[in-house]
Amino acid sequence: MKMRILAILMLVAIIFAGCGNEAGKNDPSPTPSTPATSEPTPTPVAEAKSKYYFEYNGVKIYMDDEAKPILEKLGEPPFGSFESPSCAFQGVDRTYYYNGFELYTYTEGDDETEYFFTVKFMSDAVSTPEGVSIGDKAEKVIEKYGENYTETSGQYVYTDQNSKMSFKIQSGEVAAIELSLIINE
Amino acid sequence: MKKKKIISFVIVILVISVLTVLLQKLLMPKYMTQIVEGALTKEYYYEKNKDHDVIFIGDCEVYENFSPITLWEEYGITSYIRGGAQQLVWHSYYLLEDTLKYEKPDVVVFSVLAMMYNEPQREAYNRMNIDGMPLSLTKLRMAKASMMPEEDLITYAFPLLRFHSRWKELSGEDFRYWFKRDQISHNGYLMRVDVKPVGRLPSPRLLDDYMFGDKAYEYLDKITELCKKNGIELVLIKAPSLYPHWYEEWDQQMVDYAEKNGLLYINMLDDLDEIGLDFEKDTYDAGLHLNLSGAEKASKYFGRILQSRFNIPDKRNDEKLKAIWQEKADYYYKMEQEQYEELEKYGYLLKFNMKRNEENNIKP
Amino acid sequence: MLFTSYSFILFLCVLISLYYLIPKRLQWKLLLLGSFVFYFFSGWSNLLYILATIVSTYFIGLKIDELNRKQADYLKENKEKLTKEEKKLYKEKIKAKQWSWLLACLFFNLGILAVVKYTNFAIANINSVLSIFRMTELSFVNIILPMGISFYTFKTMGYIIDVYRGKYEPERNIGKLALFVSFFPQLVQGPISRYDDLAQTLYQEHSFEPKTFSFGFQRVLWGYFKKLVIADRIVAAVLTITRNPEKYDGIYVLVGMVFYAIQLYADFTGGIDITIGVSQMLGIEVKENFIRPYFSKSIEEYWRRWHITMGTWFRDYIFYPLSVCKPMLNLSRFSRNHFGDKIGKRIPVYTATLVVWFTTGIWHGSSWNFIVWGLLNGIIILISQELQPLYEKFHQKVKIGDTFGFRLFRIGRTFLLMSSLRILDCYRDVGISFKMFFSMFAKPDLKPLIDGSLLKLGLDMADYIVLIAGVILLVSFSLIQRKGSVREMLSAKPAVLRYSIYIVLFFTVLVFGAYGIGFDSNQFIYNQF
Amino acid sequence: MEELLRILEELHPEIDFNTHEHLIDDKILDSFDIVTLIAEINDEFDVSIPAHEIVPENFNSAKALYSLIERLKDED
Repeated sequence: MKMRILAILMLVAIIFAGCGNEAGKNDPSPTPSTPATSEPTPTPVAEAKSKYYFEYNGVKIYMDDEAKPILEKLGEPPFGSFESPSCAFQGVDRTYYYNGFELYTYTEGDDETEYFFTVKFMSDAVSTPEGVSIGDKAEKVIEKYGENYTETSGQYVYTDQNSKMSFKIQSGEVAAIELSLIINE
Repeated sequence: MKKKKIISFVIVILVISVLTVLLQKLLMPKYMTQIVEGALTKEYYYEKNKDHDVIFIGDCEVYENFSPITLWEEYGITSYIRGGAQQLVWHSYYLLEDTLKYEKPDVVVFSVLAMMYNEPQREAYNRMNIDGMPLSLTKLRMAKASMMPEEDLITYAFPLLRFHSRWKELSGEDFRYWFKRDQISHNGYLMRVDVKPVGRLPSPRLLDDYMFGDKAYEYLDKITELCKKNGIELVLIKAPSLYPHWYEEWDQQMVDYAEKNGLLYINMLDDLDEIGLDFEKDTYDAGLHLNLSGAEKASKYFGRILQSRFNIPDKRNDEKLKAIWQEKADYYYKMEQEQYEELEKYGYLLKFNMKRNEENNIKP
Repeated sequence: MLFTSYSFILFLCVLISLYYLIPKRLQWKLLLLGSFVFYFFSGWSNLLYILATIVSTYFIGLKIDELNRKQADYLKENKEKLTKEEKKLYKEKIKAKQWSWLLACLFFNLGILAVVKYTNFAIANINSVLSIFRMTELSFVNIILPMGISFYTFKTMGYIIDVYRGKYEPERNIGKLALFVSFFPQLVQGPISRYDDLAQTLYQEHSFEPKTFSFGFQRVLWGYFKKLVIADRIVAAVLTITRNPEKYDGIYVLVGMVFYAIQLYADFTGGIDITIGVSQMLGIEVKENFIRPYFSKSIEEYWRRWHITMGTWFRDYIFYPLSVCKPMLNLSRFSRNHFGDKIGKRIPVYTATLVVWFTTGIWHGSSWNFIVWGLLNGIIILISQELQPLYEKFHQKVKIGDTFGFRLFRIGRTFLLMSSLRILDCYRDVGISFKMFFSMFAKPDLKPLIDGSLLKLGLDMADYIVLIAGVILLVSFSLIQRKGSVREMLSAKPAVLRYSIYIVLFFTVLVFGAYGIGFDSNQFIYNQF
Repeated sequence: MEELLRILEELHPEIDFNTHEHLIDDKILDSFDIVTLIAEINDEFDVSIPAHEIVPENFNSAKALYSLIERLKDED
């Protein structure tokens, strides 16, 4: 009987898979009860940090970093802070006032962990790691950050990973600088 | 035999329905402490005398900043605030639509801050704004316009499906308010007498786009439309709260919109001196919301405009209304006094600071 | 459309009402329409896959049958003329033709399954080979696995093989065949019904039978209880443990194992309860897929009682054909002559067993975890087979009778063994699975069981109480069930008691079910209320 | 027939195959036994039993099995 081929055929799908080492990094579905729905998920790319960050007194701040350890390193904000609950109180946004910049955080989760979502530059006392500060010429922004920006509402916006660097340009000069988290709506 | 079967079937359905209603009432959040904003929508339907000159719609910038009692006492204007926590433009529209089933005001006041949101923000706010409404097509349409991606329409028809897992968190409050509610507002106004002066406010952040979104405009148009159709004057208002920041660009859009549609738009931030607001004393959370003294000042200012612009007659001589509003005023002053007493005794208001109560071991 | 979605409930209400209102001869057509609607809602492109399978299977089935007729006619016509040899030759010629048609059908449908299910797995494996030679790696393709494809493909393959074997005639109505393949209660997770079991009851006209209907409804309710109250609740802890192996090793692995066993049982058998119950509400009888599997006393018995339709499918269409095919018999003879009787006898069984378990493994999921899991199952079954005589001798000497205690011991042993194997289902890869398994013995620290750590896995005290009550209910239900149908027993009880039980069960599912926001999106935003 | 009985008894010495009529239903013969059996039959009788003949009716008793063998022989 040719049933043998039949059985071999059953294996076609398997042999097809070839042999390799333990590289099957597919996430096995936790419910093999419905094996037909367990989809292989490709290996996730390790998420790199954005090239845009803020540095003050040697402390680096990336967007979506947990705020607590960094705030501890920076020390008490010299000009205090502001807390804004939304209409009803869930989710508190906080603003910390430092010399020349403001740090914005949001909270998430049951333990209300704080994360950074914006650094706002307030004066030319601080500059971006690339060396741009308020009052610089617009050309300097392009010189330091390149041509790869989008222009909206009079702002040059550079994006990378989860962060964006925005420069508001007024009469050829940088009027405002903000590093912020990109929020998907 | 067959008859018996049908009877028992009917009984089973009846028992299930009754139990469902009881369970649903028990398991739904009561919003009687801490987040009392959640009870606002429902409270309107308990109001016996649903006949107002003015209806406010909007978020915390209406229900914390205007006091209908002041409007009555100063100008004889009857009003109700149909506000809700983070009430978005579509919430406002449908709430107004539902309100018009009960009454026809002369003036509708819409707080424009919510124009900044073009998307539903949080499920919790949807529940607070919508759940209090009796089941109707309006309610379902409202839910449909407001839902976050993870929500199901059916849970607005049968909230038990949403709140069933609250069996874990049932507290005395849930049993106490199983079938009744306390009155927590004064015609929609939430009273706070505590003070927290304004300090330094965060400087306004840059926005990608200063234009209000399409959906926000769509529903603002619908509100305008609805008012026109019913012969109601619509007033757009920016209440005198200092934060969130009200951008120039936003203000201009509202000026333009009002002009185009022949509406009155008042940015009260422009008239802070005339209103007489003192942000050292008139806010309870450093500029986000006004406290009682702030709200009364804002109401006096705004009432004057209402009276002069729209000729709303002074009804203080109407005996029937007088009695109704006297009762309301009594409750208002009683609550004011209680809050001051509480403030003196504990240093803060118990109802709004559950966490501090726990720390201090106080049971309100 | 998942069983636990509101749209499914709505769909069901509409379908069932229509089903009993329309003329009976249209009933099966409504079911077909309903099945396609059901399938459509899980993505319209899915429909193309299932249609391809239905159409190819349908026409090839007819083709094979046509050849049969041709053969019969030819032999009848030339009955006198042909010699025995010639007849045999002709038969073989026809058989060969049928064989190629069968092959084409299997190739086509298995091909679809292979491409959608295993392409990315193959790419991952090829890439790991490529990376050894430092070559550019292939990128993954984005294929969405059509819902239930493993199940309906196996259903159709069983059908076409049976037609080829002449077990029954092919279905001549393509609509009817389509209904057999796509019958919606079975689409998501089986059971893998056979055509000769299901077809007739599917196409028959069914009038409303209150008793069958209410039995079906009860079973559906019971299924939802298992799925929503138990499985979907305990899954939080299972995921916490298995997604964070660095944090939760040692005794946590055991906890995870047992929890996963509960989750899997409640989820899978609950789903099948819904499938069978819904079918019953429609008057359709679907074969059982489980017989209280956790009461099994050996692995071999376990696999006869767990996911039965899958086990018998592999047995009938792979194990037997493979182990009795000519080359295998020749191999057996050859090895018997060369290596002696003992080894020779075992070769066909061993080969077929390992092949079956390898296939079973990869059928469950396209990853090495499942392959290793399958092979381990096969190996353990073979080992226990070999040890059988030893056991028997041991028992004769020690004289442990078939006591209750000993039965309990065997049941516990089988449960733990199967649960340990399932570790492979849970962890990211094979290496971690083994590491976690051995960490149970390396770190026998029992403290987490009592110091409150269990409350930090995503379940609070209230959840545990519900779970414990639920599991007690499941176990007692199974114990009673050994004496016969629980629903039959209940129907003999007074109506008031009966209805109260249903109402309580209904509200238990409604209130204690782990569904809706807070469970599916991990947004416990109402915690503060 | 004797030969078949001998093969069967080798598999399960404790069973009386002359009288037993429910070998499959009573789970006396499992799938491993069946495969071994078919290999032996193939050796002794030179008959190969195809997979689709593996149904309980053919394997429930020695008698049934024997008639299956006879039938297959005839067909050849």
